[in-house]
Amino acid sequence: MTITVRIQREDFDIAAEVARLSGESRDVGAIVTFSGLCRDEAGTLSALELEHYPGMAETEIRRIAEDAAARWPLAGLTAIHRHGRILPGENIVLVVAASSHREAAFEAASYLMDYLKTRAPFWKKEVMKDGTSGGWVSAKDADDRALDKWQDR
Amino acid sequence: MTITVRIQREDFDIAAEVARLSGESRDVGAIVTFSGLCRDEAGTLSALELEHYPGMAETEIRRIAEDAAARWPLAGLTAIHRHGRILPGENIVLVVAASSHREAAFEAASYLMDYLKTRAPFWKKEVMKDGTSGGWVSAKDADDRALDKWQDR
Amino acid sequence: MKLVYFAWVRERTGTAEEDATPPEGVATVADLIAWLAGRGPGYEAAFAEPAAIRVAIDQVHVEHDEPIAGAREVALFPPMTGG
Amino acid sequence: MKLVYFAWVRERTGTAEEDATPPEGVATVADLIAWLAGRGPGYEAAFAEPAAIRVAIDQVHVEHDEPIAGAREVALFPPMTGG
Repeated sequence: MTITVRIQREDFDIAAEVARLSGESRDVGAIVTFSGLCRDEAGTLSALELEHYPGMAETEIRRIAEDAAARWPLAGLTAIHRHGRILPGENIVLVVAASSHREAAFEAASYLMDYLKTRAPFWKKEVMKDGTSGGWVSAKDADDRALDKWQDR
Repeated sequence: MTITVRIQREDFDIAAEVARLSGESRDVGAIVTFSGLCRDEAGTLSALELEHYPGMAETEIRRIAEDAAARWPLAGLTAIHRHGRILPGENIVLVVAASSHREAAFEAASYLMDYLKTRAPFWKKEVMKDGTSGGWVSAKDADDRALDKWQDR
Repeated sequence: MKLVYFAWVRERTGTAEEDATPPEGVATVADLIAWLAGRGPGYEAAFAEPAAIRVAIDQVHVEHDEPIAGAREVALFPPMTGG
Repeated sequence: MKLVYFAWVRERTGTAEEDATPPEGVATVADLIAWLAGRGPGYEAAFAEPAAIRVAIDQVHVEHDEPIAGAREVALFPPMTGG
């Protein structure tokens, strides 16, 4: 079971990350990926500026990944989160979960994303097309509620 | 909303399929992929022979994809299923779901896989390393039960 | 009507597809399976356990109580194992 | 101890990090936030709503009742919006 966490400015390569996990073990039958992309907010957004807490960002995501690995039988789990300036249509985050069974791969990827959204120290600021700052993105109650479904299981 | 279904012998390119859906709309914030791979069954499996019902295979998967598109707000949904001889470690099936929101993308991909497993007319036969036929893979009760979770929602 | 067989149903009947004209009284899928089981040893082996047989009429899944009248193509096969 | 600020907390305090020696009696995270709020207009704006502030001590999330004794680095920031 290999956990990989990377915090980087550069884009990532989904196919390469999937290939790396599928090569981990010949017992991998299911690989789920989640890619989070920057939306253009109905054409008004010019870019997102993603700030993070260096050191803690990686440590916290690794801790969440270890929790996921303890809950589901996984062959590998990868999380890559970008920081810096990100344009509409570009990637922000990638999670890849590999397992023998599809349910474990789906659930681990979903769990990692739900916790990453609310626990990983990243903050998004909007830069609008009209040159103004759209301000800091507010945390969503829906993201907090998304954690509830993992509590009783 | 674009539904793409392909039944083919050749392998598929996850990155290309993801890029195609992320280009569908600037409102795509979440893309989930599921890849199903051929496991080597503890080193005993030489290959799978995947038989399908031409015509119905595509029609039935498209019908399942349309059900998913009616249940969740999606920007695109792609399903590719291979047939013919498939070696351990190779891809069998790919599902890609794109949405504004991550929960819709996760659930639509999971739903499509659960129904595809039990409703799409494909059959797997095992070819063992010792040259014998391992016989036809049996349908799993767990796959039938996986459908139950979508019934009451 | 055209009958098509897949996986071990195809292997046991020894044919992938054939034309057939079931006699009068063969009204439903269940009737068809019972009639096919009587057509010889391979068919008997293929259809010995009717509950294990899945059926599609004109490429749409149906239950065993479905009438076969008007069917152009009836497919008979084991539970599916794709994905 | 070292204090680090992110996002609008950083913008309002006007600094990304600083060394600070809170006076005796500042025992918990809540005490620290109240003390910081009194250090000037930028700090007042940053810490006017203590409930909106998330805190990590030595890079581990903590609640506002957590003692700060022994902390090397205390980070103060808004609710996270990554992913």
